[in-house]
Amino acid sequence: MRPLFDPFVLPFVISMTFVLLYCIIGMIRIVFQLPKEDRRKFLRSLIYPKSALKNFRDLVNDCLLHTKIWKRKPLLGYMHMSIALGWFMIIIVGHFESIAFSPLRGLEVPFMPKLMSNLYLPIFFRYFAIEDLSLKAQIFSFLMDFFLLMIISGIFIAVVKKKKPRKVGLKRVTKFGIKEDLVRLSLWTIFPLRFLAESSMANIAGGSFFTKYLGFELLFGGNYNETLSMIFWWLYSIDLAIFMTLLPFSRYMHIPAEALLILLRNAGLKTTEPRKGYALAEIYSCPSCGMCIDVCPMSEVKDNYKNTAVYFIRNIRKGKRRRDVKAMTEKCLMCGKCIEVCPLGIESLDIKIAQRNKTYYKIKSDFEYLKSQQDYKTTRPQDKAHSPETQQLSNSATQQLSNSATLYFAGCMSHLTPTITRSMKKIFEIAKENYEFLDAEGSICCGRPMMLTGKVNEAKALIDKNTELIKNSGAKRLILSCPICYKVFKEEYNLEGIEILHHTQYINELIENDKLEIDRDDKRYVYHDPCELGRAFDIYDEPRNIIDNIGLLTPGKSDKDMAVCCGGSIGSLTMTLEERDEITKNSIKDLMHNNPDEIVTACPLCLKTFARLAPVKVRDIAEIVANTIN
Amino acid sequence: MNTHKILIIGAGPAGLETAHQLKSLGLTPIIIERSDKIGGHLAQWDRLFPSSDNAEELLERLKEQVKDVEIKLNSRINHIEKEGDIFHVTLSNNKTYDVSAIVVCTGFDLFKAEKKQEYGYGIYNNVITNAELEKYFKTHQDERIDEPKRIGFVHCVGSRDVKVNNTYCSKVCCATALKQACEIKDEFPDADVYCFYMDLRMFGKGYEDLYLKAQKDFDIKCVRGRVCEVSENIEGKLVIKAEDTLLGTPMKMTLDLLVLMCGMEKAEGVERIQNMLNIKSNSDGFIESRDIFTGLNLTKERGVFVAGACTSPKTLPETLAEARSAAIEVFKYLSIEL
Amino acid sequence: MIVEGKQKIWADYQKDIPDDHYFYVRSCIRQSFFPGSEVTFLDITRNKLGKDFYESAYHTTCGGIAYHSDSIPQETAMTIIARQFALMHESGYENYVCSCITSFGCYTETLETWHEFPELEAKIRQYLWDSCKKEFAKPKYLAHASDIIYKFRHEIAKQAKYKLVNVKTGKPLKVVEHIGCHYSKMFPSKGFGGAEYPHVLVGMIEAWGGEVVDYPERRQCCGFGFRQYFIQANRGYSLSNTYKKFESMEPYEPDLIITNCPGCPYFLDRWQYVIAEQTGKTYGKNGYGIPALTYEEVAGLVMGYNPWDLGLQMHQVAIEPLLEKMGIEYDPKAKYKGINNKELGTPINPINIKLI
Amino acid sequence: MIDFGFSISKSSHIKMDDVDLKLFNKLEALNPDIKTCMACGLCTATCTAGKFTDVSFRQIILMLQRGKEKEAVEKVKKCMMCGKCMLVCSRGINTRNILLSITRIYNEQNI
Repeated sequence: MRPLFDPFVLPFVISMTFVLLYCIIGMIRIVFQLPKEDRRKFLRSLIYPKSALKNFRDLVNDCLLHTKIWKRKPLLGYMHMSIALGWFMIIIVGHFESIAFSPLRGLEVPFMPKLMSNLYLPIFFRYFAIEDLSLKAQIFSFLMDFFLLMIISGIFIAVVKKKKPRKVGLKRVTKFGIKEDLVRLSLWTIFPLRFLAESSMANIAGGSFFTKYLGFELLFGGNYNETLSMIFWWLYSIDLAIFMTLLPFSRYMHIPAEALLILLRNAGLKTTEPRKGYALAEIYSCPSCGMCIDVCPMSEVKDNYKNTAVYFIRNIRKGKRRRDVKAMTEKCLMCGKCIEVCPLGIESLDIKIAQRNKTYYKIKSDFEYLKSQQDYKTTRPQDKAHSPETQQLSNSATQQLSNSATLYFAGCMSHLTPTITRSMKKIFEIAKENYEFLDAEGSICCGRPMMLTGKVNEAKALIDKNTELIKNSGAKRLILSCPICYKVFKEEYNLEGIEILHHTQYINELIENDKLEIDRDDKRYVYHDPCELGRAFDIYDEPRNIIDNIGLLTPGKSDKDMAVCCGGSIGSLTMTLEERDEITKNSIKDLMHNNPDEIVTACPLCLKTFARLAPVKVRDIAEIVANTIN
Repeated sequence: MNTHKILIIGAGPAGLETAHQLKSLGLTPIIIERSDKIGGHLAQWDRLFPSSDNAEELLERLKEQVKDVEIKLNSRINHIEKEGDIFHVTLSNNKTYDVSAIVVCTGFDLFKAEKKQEYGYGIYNNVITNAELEKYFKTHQDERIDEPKRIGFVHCVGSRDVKVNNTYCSKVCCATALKQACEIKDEFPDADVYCFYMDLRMFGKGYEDLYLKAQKDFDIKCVRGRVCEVSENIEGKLVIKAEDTLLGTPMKMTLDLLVLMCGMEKAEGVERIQNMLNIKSNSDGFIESRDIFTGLNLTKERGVFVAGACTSPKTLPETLAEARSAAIEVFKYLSIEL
Repeated sequence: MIVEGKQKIWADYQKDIPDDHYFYVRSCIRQSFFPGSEVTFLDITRNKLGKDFYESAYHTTCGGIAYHSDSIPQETAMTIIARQFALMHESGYENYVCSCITSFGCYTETLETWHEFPELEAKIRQYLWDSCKKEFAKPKYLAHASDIIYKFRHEIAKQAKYKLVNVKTGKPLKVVEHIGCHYSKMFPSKGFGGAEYPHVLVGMIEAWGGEVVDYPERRQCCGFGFRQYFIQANRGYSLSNTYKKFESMEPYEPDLIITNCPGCPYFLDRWQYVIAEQTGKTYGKNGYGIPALTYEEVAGLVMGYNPWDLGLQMHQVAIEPLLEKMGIEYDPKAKYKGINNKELGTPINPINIKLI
Repeated sequence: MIDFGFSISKSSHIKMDDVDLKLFNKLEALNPDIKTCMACGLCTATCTAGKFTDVSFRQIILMLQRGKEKEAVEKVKKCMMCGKCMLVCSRGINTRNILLSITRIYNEQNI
């Protein structure tokens, strides 16, 4: 039996101790930064069996198997899985192996507490072991070699990805600095070095097909050179030390952070502060994989790809100046596509909103003038003064309102697209709906645009006023034409007892209930999913079903959750018209992939944005329905 | 055909282009010009709107085209007598010509800025005209233009103003003002440049782009409202008053330089020629065309034609196009009617 | 400033003005505001220049104040004017000269209106006959009294004892000229120098040795404006106008303001007191104001009239600093003595503006 | 001081020489498109809040350039941020962000 210690393990042991301490402290810090209520929720979720089971499943799926990446890009999925699962298995199997074959483990090591030797023995087991030809040992050897090979194959793909991203289905990858390059190099070399170290003395320590037959026999020609072997063991340990030491400061921090994030997410937590608690777990979990770069509509404009989620998160992590981070926050269209593709499901929009909420506006909004508003019809006080009839008129309107069960709220933007409101009126009439057009003469803004600027409290005044007016009407259903309104009505309004529908849902319901007689046409339509209907609420099937009933639905290049933002989004505060135009053109190109006759959408803002630049007619879904019914 | 001589009065762009076209139609044009220079106002100008083309180059091109044409400088008409279809023209040097047709290309005069007394041209040192600014761009010599920090341009000086008896729009001043505003901003990038306009009449190809460029790239500030009066303060700076009509509030500011966008007026002395040729003026004082649709180059008098800004304010491209059409009209007249 | 430019305009706006034989009419308010001015005018023209200026005891107001305050219709104002013309005609005069700028404006306006609408003139002729049994003839020539002084400014300079020069420094006094709005703003061709750069007072200042101050708000009205002053609630407008002018002329440090209108010297003088008492600000040196004099008073001063005979004690702003600058001797004790040494009473000293 | 029953009223003239454009220049540097406004008034006409109040984007930016900051800010406060003005602007000005910038740059206490 060889002594169970050699100085070369020291670099690894020291760095491993450091990284473990760092992660534990970091985790405690994040948990303590959580709001009290959230923290309690989190701790409860850890012991509650149902959520604990979910935690386990998600940890395996997301941290080891990387099933999400598999689904999108199998090759990349394999790459991630092979490295993560392979490494994990090597550690686990290594532990079992070291337990099984070193009965005196930990006891014979001088100056080294037992815990420490537990740390390195599984890692450097082959150095301390002596070949054992028992079946049990052979199985272990085989498994260890198998997982080593698996990891090395994954690293091979990683190298290819780095050199030729398009081979693995990526147009653009994240750009890194020297430090990240060094960490990556150290990671890439860990397992080849382990392979060399283990192979170099496979005649003494034993091994399987990979290390012994391929490595020792072929690579080293069956000769054992003690000095050379020691050099490899040292390099292996130093390389591990470099990786472990730099890990907390590199993107590989996502490996430990992701586990924490999964637990926090499963506890039902959300971002409340842009740089603390949950957001911090998300920020550390970002592996800088760059999946979000290609899908981000902003990437269409040169240089704007630097505003994509990955760079945004990285800048927060680097502690970049608040002003720069804020600028990135304000540029984003908030289309949510980055979240759809994020393998870690990082809700970067929530971080951006939280960041926007931090903006200090010296001038506060003042909506006092809405307080006395009895309905949507009254105009300015000075106009009112001139016509006493207005008051009477509005009173009767309120009474009329309370009799109807359905309200139609077109929203601000829809007033710029009268085809939508006109079509909806026609549909209501043909469906014999007892409805009231609430904001026929102009709306009070729904509050979402205000919320997007970070003025949450001020948006509240608008939300409250609309809530009051809608509730006073006594209606049971509220039909909206604008997805921007829809999102805020669904998420922020408290309209208990009132069903909120977007007109796509409502029209679909009418069709399903045979309330509308549709004359089919032979046009080929492509449907553009508005961000705030599709990705936000998964309303994908209703509009498609409607179009199926009218004409031929052709897909765009990217559909549904991968739909490209029209570019008009009010989510972006600072984007210029020129930049928006590039995004719009790209989105149109995507929609025109199968040469449709018309583009159909379900958002007044998308409609107006596309109409400027589209080569074919752009219409709202309500309009094509209204034109085919009589 | 080439036995026919045609007298062209005025060696500005209209006269030169008419002569060139007549020559290429095989006729014999003779240009008479009262001054000692060819080119009219074009010769005084540095660059042309909307795209800042070089005025001198254009003039050289026009001159090149008429190098075979007889041009009499420093000549005035003393007497014209019509006998049948022939005009006997006596010049100031007593030389006589018998010509078959006359094309009047007498152009315009710039409005005399001192007539608009409240602007103080000729009284306050730093009030200059568009023509003077153009001269400065050519020569860079004008002691009044000395690192100005704040510059104003007044549009419609002598145009659309019943108080100076000119109720018409001079058409070119808006674009000229913005062109000059950009140029002077280019020269003095730290200066604030204000344009006081009533309406920005940017009607031609590229004019609106010029407007946008002036706003966006040159930071020219357009104020809707006419300057009503100018005075001088103790430092010798100009104090102007105007109303910001978009805000409905009067405003006052000091300027280091005020440029008056003088409009077009009928040229001095043209009335004498009109009397000799028996052709009338229109309500704006310019020469009256037979009609503005199909008889733009014709007058009520047989054999007398007009081209360019002598009939109304015109841009250079319009003037040149009209000169070409005048040549056709003359040719048609000589070959068909005579 | 390019003087040649102004000279060119002045040359464009000259008018031929008869040498002699005028029918003189007074101003309503000047006689009480600045009672020395009209007397001095008649004394200079009659006795110093030897001209014939006739005055009828029967002449009245021109009706201008009532007309501009919307109290009487235009026909009434015109009939009053027609009566004045009838008096002139009856006295055998053809040249009409008035002391007041408002009157000058009304006369000019009336004559121009009659020129454009002869039927109105006929109507007024009838009104005059119906009311007074008088017949009028339009004056051959209409002048404002300042035109006369302007015309004879060089003769006055020849007879002058003093100049508009600071005797201590030898430098010309800086003089602000203020023209009454109705002098030439309505009919530029009716005034010397036109509307923008009137020459009538500038000519006097230059002839008598002073230096003209051309300041940004030169064209601005003094603020009288009839309605603005007559109604107390509106006086703020009037005051603000004057204030604006003083703020604008302040940097030039003028020694004197010379005016040719009844209201202007009054408001430019009295409002200095109000401004001082409201804001504490004075515009002359050492807590004094800037004297605002009529052109007759200035003519009288340069010709050596006794300042108190000219009525300069009737001004709110102390005149003494100016007299000292010009080197004019005066008896301080006689300031508030009237004819035959009658005591006029001494005004109370204001708080913020010096009187003595 | 004596009360005469009337006093000097403030001139209605905007004195451009006294107008401090420091804040506006800051705003303009952040939003250069503000320069291209041609006062067509579409923003005012379409304004959602304009139905109830006197909000006018066109006037707001003009007022800021003429030193009428207080009046401008009063209008800004009533804006609902709906973005319709941005959608209609014929010069493509990012009106919404300009309004936001105003609320960041200008301060009710300092104007």
